[in-house]
Amino acid sequence: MTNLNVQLPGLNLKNPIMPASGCFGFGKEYSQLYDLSALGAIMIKATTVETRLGNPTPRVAETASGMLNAIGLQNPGLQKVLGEELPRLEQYDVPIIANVAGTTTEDYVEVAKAISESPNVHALEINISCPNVKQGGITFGTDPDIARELTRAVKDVSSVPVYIKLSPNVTDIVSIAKAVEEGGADGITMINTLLGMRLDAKTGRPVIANITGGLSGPAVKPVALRMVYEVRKQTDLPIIGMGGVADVKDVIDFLSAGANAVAVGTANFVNPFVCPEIIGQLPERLHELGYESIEELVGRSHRL
Amino acid sequence: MTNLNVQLPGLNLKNPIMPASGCFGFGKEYSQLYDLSALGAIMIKATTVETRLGNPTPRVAETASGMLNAIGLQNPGLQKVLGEELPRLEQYDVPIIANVAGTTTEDYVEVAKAISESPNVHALEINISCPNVKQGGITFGTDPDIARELTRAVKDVSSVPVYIKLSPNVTDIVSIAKAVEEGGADGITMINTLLGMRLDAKTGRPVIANITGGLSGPAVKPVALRMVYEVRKQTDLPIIGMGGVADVKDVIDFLSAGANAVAVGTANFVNPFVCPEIIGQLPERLHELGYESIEELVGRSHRL
Amino acid sequence: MIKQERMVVTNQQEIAHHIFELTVQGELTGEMKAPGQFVHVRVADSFEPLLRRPISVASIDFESNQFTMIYRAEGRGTTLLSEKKAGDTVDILGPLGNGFPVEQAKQKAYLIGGGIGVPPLYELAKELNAKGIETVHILGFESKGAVFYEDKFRALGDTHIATVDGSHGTQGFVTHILNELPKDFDTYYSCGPTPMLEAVQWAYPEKQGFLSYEQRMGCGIGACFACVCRTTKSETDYIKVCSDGPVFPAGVVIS
Amino acid sequence: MIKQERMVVTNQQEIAHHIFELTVQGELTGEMKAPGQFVHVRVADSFEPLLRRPISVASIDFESNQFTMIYRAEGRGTTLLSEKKAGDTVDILGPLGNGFPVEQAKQKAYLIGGGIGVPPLYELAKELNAKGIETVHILGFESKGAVFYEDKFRALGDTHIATVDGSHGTQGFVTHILNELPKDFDTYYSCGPTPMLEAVQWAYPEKQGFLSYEQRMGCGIGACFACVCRTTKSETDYIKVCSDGPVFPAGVVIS
Ligand SMILES: Cc1cc2nc3c(=O)[nH]c(=O)nc-3n(C[C@H](O)[C@H](O)[C@H](O)COP(=O)(O)OP(=O)(O)OC[C@H]3O[C@@H](n4cnc5c(N)ncnc54)[C@H](O)[C@@H]3O)c2cc1C
Ligand SMILES: Cc1cc2nc3c(=O)[nH]c(=O)nc-3n(C[C@H](O)[C@H](O)[C@H](O)COP(=O)(O)OP(=O)(O)OC[C@H]3O[C@@H](n4cnc5c(N)ncnc54)[C@H](O)[C@@H]3O)c2cc1C
Ligand SMILES: Cc1cc2nc3c(=O)[nH]c(=O)nc-3n(C[C@H](O)[C@H](O)[C@H](O)COP(=O)(O)O)c2cc1C
Ligand SMILES: Cc1cc2nc3c(=O)[nH]c(=O)nc-3n(C[C@H](O)[C@H](O)[C@H](O)COP(=O)(O)O)c2cc1C
Ligand code: FES
Ligand code: FES
Repeated sequence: MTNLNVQLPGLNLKNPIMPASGCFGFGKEYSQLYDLSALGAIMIKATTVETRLGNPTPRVAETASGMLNAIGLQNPGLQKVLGEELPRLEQYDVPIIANVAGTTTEDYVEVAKAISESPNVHALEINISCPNVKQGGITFGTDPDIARELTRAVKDVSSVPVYIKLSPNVTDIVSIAKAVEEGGADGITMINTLLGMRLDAKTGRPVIANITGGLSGPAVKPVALRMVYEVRKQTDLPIIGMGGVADVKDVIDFLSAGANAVAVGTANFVNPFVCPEIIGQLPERLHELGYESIEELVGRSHRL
Repeated sequence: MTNLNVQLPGLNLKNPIMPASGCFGFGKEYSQLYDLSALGAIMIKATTVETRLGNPTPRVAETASGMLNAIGLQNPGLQKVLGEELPRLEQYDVPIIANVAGTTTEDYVEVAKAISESPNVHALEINISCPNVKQGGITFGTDPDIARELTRAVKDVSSVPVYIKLSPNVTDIVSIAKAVEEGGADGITMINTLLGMRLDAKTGRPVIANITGGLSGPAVKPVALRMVYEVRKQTDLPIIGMGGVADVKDVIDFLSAGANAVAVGTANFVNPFVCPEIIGQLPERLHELGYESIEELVGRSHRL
Repeated sequence: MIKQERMVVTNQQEIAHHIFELTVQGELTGEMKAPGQFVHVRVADSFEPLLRRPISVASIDFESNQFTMIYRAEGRGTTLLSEKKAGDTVDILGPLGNGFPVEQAKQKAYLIGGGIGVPPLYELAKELNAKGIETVHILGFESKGAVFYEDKFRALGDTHIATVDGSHGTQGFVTHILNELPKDFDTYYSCGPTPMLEAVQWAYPEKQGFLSYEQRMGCGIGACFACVCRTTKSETDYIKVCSDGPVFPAGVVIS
Repeated sequence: MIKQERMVVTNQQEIAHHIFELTVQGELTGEMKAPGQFVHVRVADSFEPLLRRPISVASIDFESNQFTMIYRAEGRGTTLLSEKKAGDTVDILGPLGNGFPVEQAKQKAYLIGGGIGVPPLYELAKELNAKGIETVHILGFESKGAVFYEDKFRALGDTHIATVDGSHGTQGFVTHILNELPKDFDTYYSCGPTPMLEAVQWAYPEKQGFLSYEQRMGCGIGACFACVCRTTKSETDYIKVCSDGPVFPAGVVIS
């Protein structure tokens, strides 16, 4: 019997597959399509203290094997997430990873403290890597010292384990990973989007109203995989890997490179059933490769 | 009459299109396919002091809308390039941009000095961004201070204008651009490849013998375009833009974002005639867009 | 219920310049609730192009489990879609969104469409007529070559055509025709480019109207927040075109 | 001369398990110089998959301007290629590289192939026979289901088949057969997986031999340095499989 179970700080996952933050809302829409209890976990949309309307539209643009987005952390705000979205998710047997965003350290602390007390929130994912907001977001994720301090501050108040979401838009992602480890992070999630741009062919105007956007989808997978591999070489922190995952083979790649679990973002838009489909295919795929559990497979690329 | 002419330091280009370094060898192979005099310029393969055999194979791997390479600067060495490759290119009416690489500042200086004296070398492209060599290469390109000093050293000895080739694997490409400007660079070429990785689906082993490789091709275009746009906002240095260019629309995009000329790399492997084809299509395309010269179009995205 | 189905192409033809009529068959058809709903079409099995394309349902045949889309092959995705032939399959997600409220019309309705906003009005016209509502169709196109379904609309009611270059019907925009027409209708329905929707709202401030909006989409089902618009309700209120719309009552959406 | 041509598919069929025979027509055919040359095939008009696929020429018909490739549909690119039908076109770059030197054989040649290394040996066998050289064919496959062209090779000369699982011919590798055969030939030609090429060189150190190598390729024409191998000549010497090869005399390439 193939064992898909994965144990991570705060998270007892039936399987290693979860939708990535921002690509699954608060689960409501996808719950019309399939039973969310099938998922390993759910990473909900970034939550900020106040309601945010996000950026002007257009907010998405297609690129070769990828897409750009500049949603700008639109979300109903902490109170609505606590009062409506999280309670609605309680009906499913699935741990929630709450994605926390903000402009100042105080914002992060406020959201982290409150949201970590929700019964079904089993871990936090601290979004220090959103490229689409003018303040906060990515600046926290590109300087090791700031990242370390923010991690400390959030750890101090959180009642559940804290995962830090790393930005790929850095010279040395390992130094950021090390810094958040020093700050007390329980795990890392990576990668957020690569900063990119598309122009309208006729006018030369940026297609995305925010001018630049975050690149995601299959195009970024080689970069994401390389970063997971590098970070795994230098730390034992659990890693939830993501970036361009679209099928079961991609999942195997991330696990091989050292991720302990895998999130699926953009691919949900292409195939809304992609997560349960991958979960269904994992046992056979593991078996074909000669493994009996996810944990056996994790990091195999480092053991060759 | 549409004017494709572009004037850049050291370079009087018939048109803004040139093959990117490493994707065109020293021109010999492509000269069997078409007359190299049609090109705006040619960026030849990186040259180092000594003969280099480069990395073990496999050296390339395909990714979604892109490819990884880890050639590792294989080249016949300075003496052969001076004695054989450059003289052979003299028969064509096309300026050569010599790509210079090395492990130490002294290496760069030695190659730059000697190669800049070749009659058909009209500019140097200093490769401080090769991700595929263990020493030198990218380290020069990720630290502004080191980049500034290397630029100075090369400028001191070069008898032709010096363009610095920037790495995209940095937190803040503008700071590197500014640094090389301070160092006296005459121009910038960007971007080199993004560091990435592919794993074999069966074994989990990295497909590229060097483990990681440089990502190029259409997949990286959004990142390249964003970086050109950002750098153009902050400097007046001429920019030769590249990264995923595969057709005339891509060329228009890079010019719009602020590049003064455009290099085509990976697309040569897909369509060896891509450069002359684009050059042939440029006049009509400019006309459709309502421009009469390349120079009019350059940077239009910043003027909207 | 929203389904994802590999539907079978039963017919595809170019019915005007770069305008294709594509009919597909499958169970998803049975889920359709109202004219004006749309589907999200995966144009290739590859991840390039990556995103689905939103296309409106232009007519439904519940009996044969088929529905028809009409679209302009312009960019990369729609061009690929136009290469599908009868017998091929297409991955379709739908039906999505809320359509035009047919029950809101009382006696006479104006259906005002522009370009590729015209298609959903055809199923709407059919359904309104089936309920005994008189429909008048005011349709705008670029030029004569881009006009489609004129006869089909005529068969259902009074039909006026405008072309930008005057090569067919009235020269100019649909608003030029609206100015000439009586205001003896109770409800209007409109679909087309946003400036046209604006103009139509301006033309009939006192009438009940329903407008179908467009936005760039990611998921198409309400999860990604790509397709939002603010509303006139409050500073912080917004709608998602994909799941709250694409059809909204006049006066709601700030475009 | 190397040409890039949109060639017309005249025939495609699956001739063994996942093994396809693809025949195309066009002027590029006329440029072919020797068996063992290859072409670089663009499997889709999209940039996904991006790179061309190197495929050997398996037989040439100069009269009708057609040539045939035989390939295993395994990865993404070759699977897409296998979906092409007669009448479709394929973008082909070639002919590339240098083939087998037919003129080097004197009286009798051994042609030793493994798996998808077998195809180029067929054109080679034809040309050798046309010059009056006796050819013996030793061909290895995974299993019976993967065997192709056995009869065609038999028609040209003595033919021995090995399968790894023993489901057809001798069980094991081609080397098992080589051990049983007399060494009464002057020249051998071989194409297949690198370990097989190594084994063949070991088996006949005293014979003149020519081996066709494989490497991952970028450009396919010698410009990108993706496909290099070191040689026995010196520490700093190397060859490019695409433009210096893919065929090299035995003893030259360090694999
Ligand atoms: C609810 C809705 C219903 C629609 N119904 C129809 C219809 O019935 N017939 C029809 O021809 N068109 C319709 N459209 C517009 C259609 O979706 C676009 O023309 C199409 O997506 C363009 O794709 P492409 O491959 O041609 O262009 P590309 O330039 O390759 O598209 C690139 C990206 O931009 C998006 N995009 C480009 N233009 C639009 C647009 N106008 N609206 C939304 N996204 C866009 C694409 O979906 C894709 O993600 C509808 C749009 C919406 C939102
Ligand atoms: C000179 C030469 C001649 C060849 N002749 C034949 C032939 O006649 N019949 C045949 O079936 N195969 C032949 N091959 C092997 C063939 O090129 C690969 O099987 C094919 O490229 C795999 O592509 P894919 O889309 O199936 O695999 P994918 O896994 O999608 O390929 C990914 C990338 O790896 C490359 N690649 C994968 N396997 C190989 C390989 N073995 N050699 C080189 N590149 C590879 C692909 O070209 C592509 O760039 C030849 C290879 C070379 C170098
Ligand atoms: C539309 C969209 C919205 C996103 N919103 C968030 C977000 O709110 N918080 C966050 O941490 N990441 C967000 N992301 C990033 C994804 O969670 C993920 O890190 C990234 O897209 C890479 O994975 P993918 O290639 O599978 O999409 C968003 C991505 C997309 C495409
Ligand atoms: C096979 C290969 C070899 C390359 N070699 C070099 C090199 O020697 N020097 C260099 O500066 N850049 C080199 N590059 C980078 C390209 O010049 C270019 O910057 C990059 O590939 C992005 O452009 P593209 O997407 O059009 O290929 C190489 C790229 C490829 C694909
Ligand atoms: S397209 Fe995703 S919310 Fe509307
Ligand atoms: S494949 Fe480019 S040199 Fe051989």
